[in-house]
Amino acid sequence: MTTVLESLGAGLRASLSESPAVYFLGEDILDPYGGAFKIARGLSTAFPDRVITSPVSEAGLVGVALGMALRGLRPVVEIMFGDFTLLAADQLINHAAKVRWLSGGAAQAPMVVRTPMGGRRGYGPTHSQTLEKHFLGAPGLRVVAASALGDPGAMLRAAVLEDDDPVLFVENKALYAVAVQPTSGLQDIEVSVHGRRYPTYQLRVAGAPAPGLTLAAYGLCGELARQAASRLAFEDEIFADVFIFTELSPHRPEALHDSLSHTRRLLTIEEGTRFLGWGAEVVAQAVEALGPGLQARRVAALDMPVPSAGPLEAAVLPGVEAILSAARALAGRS
Amino acid sequence: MTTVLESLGAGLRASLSESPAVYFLGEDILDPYGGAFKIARGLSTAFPDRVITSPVSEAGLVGVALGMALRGLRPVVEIMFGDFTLLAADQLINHAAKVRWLSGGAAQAPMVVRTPMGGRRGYGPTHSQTLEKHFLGAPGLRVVAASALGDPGAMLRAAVLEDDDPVLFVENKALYAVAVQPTSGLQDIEVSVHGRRYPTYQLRVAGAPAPGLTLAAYGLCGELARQAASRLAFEDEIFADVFIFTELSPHRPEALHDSLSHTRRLLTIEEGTRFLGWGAEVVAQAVEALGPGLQARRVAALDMPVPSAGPLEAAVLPGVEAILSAARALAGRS
Amino acid sequence: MFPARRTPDRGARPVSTPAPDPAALYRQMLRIRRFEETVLEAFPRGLIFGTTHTSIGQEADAAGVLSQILPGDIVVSNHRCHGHFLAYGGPMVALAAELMGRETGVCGGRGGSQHLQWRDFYANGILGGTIPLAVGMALAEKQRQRHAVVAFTGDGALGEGVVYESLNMAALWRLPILIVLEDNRYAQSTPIARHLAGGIAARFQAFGIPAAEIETTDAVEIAATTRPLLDQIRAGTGPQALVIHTYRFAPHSKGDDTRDPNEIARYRRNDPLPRLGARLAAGVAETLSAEVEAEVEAAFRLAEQAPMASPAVFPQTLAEAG
Amino acid sequence: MFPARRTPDRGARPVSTPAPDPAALYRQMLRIRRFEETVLEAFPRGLIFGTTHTSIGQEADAAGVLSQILPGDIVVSNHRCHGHFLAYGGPMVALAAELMGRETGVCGGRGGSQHLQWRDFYANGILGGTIPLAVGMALAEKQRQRHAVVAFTGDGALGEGVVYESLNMAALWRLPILIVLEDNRYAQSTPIARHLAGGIAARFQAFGIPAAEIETTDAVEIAATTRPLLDQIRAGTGPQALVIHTYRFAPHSKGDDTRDPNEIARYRRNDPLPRLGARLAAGVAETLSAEVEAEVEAAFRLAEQAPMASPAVFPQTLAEAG
Ligand SMILES: Cc1ncc(C[n+]2csc(CCOP(=O)(O)OP(=O)(O)O)c2C)c(N)n1
Ligand SMILES: Cc1ncc(C[n+]2csc(CCOP(=O)(O)OP(=O)(O)O)c2C)c(N)n1
Ligand SMILES: [Mg+2]
Ligand SMILES: [Mg+2]
Repeated sequence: MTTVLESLGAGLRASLSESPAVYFLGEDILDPYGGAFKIARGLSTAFPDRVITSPVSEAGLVGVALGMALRGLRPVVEIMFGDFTLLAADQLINHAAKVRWLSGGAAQAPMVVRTPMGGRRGYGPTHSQTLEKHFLGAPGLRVVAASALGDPGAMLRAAVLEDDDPVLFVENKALYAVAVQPTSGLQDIEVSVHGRRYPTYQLRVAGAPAPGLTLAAYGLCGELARQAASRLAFEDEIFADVFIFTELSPHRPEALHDSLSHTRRLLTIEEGTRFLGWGAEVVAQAVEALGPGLQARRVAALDMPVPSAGPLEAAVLPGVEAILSAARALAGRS
Repeated sequence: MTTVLESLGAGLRASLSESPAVYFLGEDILDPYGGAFKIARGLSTAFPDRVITSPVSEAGLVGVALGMALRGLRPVVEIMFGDFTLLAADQLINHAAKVRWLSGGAAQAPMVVRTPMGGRRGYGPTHSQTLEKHFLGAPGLRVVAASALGDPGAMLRAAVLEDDDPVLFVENKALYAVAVQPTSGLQDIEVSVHGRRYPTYQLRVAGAPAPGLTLAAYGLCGELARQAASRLAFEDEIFADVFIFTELSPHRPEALHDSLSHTRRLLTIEEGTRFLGWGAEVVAQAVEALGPGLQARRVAALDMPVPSAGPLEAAVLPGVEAILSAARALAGRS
Repeated sequence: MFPARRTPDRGARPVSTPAPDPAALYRQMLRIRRFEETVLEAFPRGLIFGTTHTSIGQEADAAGVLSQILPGDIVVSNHRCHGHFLAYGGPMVALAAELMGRETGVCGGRGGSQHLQWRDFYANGILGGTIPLAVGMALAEKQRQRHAVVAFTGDGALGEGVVYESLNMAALWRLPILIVLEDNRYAQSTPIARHLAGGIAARFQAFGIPAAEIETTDAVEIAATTRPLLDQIRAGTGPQALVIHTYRFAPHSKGDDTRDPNEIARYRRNDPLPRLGARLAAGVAETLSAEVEAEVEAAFRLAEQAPMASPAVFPQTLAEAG
Repeated sequence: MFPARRTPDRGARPVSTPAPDPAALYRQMLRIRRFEETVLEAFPRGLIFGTTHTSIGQEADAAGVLSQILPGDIVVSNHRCHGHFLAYGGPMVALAAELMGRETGVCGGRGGSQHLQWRDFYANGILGGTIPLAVGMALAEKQRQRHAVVAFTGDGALGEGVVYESLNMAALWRLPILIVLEDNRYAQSTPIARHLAGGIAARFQAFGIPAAEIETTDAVEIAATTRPLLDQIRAGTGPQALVIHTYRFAPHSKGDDTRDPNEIARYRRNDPLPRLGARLAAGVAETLSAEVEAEVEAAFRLAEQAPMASPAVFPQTLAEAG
């Protein structure tokens, strides 16, 4: 069994070993500590010159990575908690994202900013947020999210080695311990893979009737959506197409829209709060593309910060039950 | 004639003179300079102790305002260009927005961060953006936008004196020179006002048939939407309800949804880029509330930074023609 | 349960601070030490949510500095805030309850270990991000000529740019704030030589802020050093910095210690508790120890008996949400 | 059209810088002066989009410092970037075209006055935000032991926290970067006493960065001061700062000058052009002036003749957008 964490670590290691242009920078990433979430373990020992531990300076560090990228390197920055990406918002949006367009393609900024988002660990309001929504839709910045399906490490490697634009690479903390699952040979589930570098996974219960509902999710919520879809199939005989996205911005909706043209019922699921979360764009694009007849709901966190106490956190963040009841309502079963 | 700029200046002056708790802080706001856009003109002369010019430190200044607010003052901060709000994203979202909830209401942060967003002046990619979308949907932070309709100065005054939560108060630069227009006595237009502190204005061509289309916009795009609606009425006999919002987050959709329950056609218009712009949330909430049958489109800036050169900028930012053609398409007339 | 003079009294006017009292300082440090040791023990029992950062080894900073504040003074703290909170006068049982996610916690279980708001005490887990807030509070206080602000931060937080924005404004506007820089020689796992160039005191002085620098775990010395700084601040001469070179004995949070055990052992010789305890009159340390044991035991017992925080009612995020 | 030695040559190895040449420095300053005067004249004619910030009065900084760079060195600039761009070797006609929104502009009219990217020259309008980028470039160059980075910034930009984050990293990692702090005593309308506490050189020194400080408009002196700093940087001793106290004669952007006219007049006595011109051999200034007039006239004429930037084709924002 490989966990998402291990897979990401392996992807980072592969990037560093395949290209001398790759550098890894972040706070507390040197061995033996190996980073707050330990993805960096072993890297500074293997690549002592290209793994650079930094002061506690998120904005500066992202700017430094941009400078490196402009000089032909391919830096990867770890922001210890996703909550701190807000400190680097100016560097990402006002600087990194504009380089290619401004220079007419003469300059580019191949850099990856990796960061763990999400709660369910009791870390409280400034260490548990799902803030990528605040970065989606900034022209010139790509935002992607690791998924347990497929190969998250390979996706990280591709972001680092192949993507010539700045990428915010979001990892959900609670996903770290989840086992990576291949897209083939899954019991009772058929997976179609759309796209290559940042795939979208489409899941169906094998042999089930045509789906009446389409779920769209990413990150940890992709796992929750899968679990909900199984229960919907076996408990309610509601059959759903589940789409797990890895590319959040830009959004590649073709396969999703195909599914929706049949089901006409869309449920989006995300761990951040609902208002202008990822789901809003997914819903809006679906309505624009599909015209009248679409029904949609969004499952998301309650509209407040993420509390520390377990029972409070569980009430604020979306879980399988919330998905089930929204799905049942959307399918007309409640 | 009173311009939006003058009205806002008057509102700020009224706030300062009505309450000794109000302070105004920003870069270059002292007389005779009076701020980059001159809203502050005269204020430092009238209130020398409560108008404080600051170093070029947007993050620090917003944090300072938060500290003042926590001690019972009602600070107003001017961020010279809205593009620089990204520097204060951490202070706004990780600090100011969480105070009330965290303390269970024991503490609160009545502070207003005013800032001009928007282009059409040739200032180029870091001085022309419409970035409020990146702040919408942060729990505990209110985002509002000045409109030429009604009384923007009174709204600013209410935000400063009456709102006990942090407010990001967005002013569109190109709106500054527009004349403020009262909601009554407008030629050929009937206005309904929904809400009080941050009203939503609903406009109809007087005596027109029932509308077949609903437009939703804010800021300068509210003006463009009005112009487009007039032309649609007179040139195409397409009649529209125009909603001009001043509160962006949270969103108060009741009156809009009333209109949509009749027209079932929604066009949103904003100066920022489309992806997870304000319109995405407006569309998503409408679909959720109204169920199947809704058609929607979004008019927004092209997905790129805002260029400096006039012809480029005009092509990137949405104008009346873009609204007209989207409206016609939505009404089935193209 | 905790010294009455530390209970903030918003109405009171500044009066002069009592001279440092070794027994009171010892007691305060012991409260912090025993509270945090109990926190670390409670973790494996699954009683505590999230994570924690203890100040074991650094107790003299909180105890010494905050023995010098006056009623109504404001304290701003960071992720490593338990000691500051207790020395400020925050109720121990509410802090234990907060870590255990109880309804009776300082913030009803919402904040957890790093996010405390209670009376005039504020802590937040974003490094450096609290300093502008502290400066803003000082600006507010200056207008009314009232209270002083004491803001704690660490060597690692000196990496954050907003700290310098804040120092500049504090100095420009001559604000009543004392910044206490607890240099424990590490930012998480990173030794200072790898994260900080130049000097710590120079970072303040470059902004025209005088910086007193001491290397000690003696709470009496810290209190005595703090006193004239706060006196000057109250007299309106502007901000001051106090740089205390110290060391933490426990891991950064829990179990994540990669420092050389010999180094830790070396610094443990300067443990603030035995150092000060030895200077107290015979029997005093023992009496205080018994008192503190009882207090800590009761705090955790009462906290554990309190009901879990309930999601039935959440506080508002906006005063007028809809 | 511009000195060949300033044309970057990415492949070349560092060689030693030629000694400061007064005539070349005069010519460079005159190019900047006349270019920017022409920009200010062109505004009322509606030829120029957006706004502009001229460096009239400060030309010696750009000319003096950048006379010392070598092929392949990197220059990072701020909102007041025309002079830096021209002294770096940027084509004048492309700069004029950029301001006029022409297809042939440095960035095809997309950037305007404050946003230039050309070869190894980068300017951006977010104050301070360019400094980490410059440090990152220096980190990249250090890996390959190649070029030096010269980053210009102003007294006002010292308000931005990210500058200090960057200084810390530059010093910790001993990076090959020269930070040129042009202190023109104002940030927009705000005199330095109102926006900066403490000292400028101390801000660098606090991070262990040596800071040379000069108060001059003499381009030869600036070049001579820069030379050893860049030599050391190239030798791998780490970052250096050069603080130049100067003054701008023209408004912050255009028409927005609230400074005391007497103060401006006083500083005008140190106008870098006549100062250096008087030291040239007889007739040299006149010859150079004629050359520069012709160059500036041609630049604006050619720029104006170029087609307007066209929205028909925009460059990509992402290499693979869909
Ligand atoms: C903005 C931000 N970046 C990173 C962190 C993660 N973090 C928590 S504590 C810490 C080290 C802090 O070092 P220091 O300021 O010296 O305080 P100490 O932990 O030594 O008491 C880090 C990096 C954080 N909480 N906030
Ligand atoms: C982040 C940011 N804040 C504010 C501004 C607005 N602004 C442009 S120039 C300027 C003053 C800059 O002063 P200084 O750094 O001394 O440079 P100078 O203009 O004197 O050359 C200000 C405040 C900006 N461009 N970027
Ligand atoms: Mg430390
Ligand atoms: Mg200046």
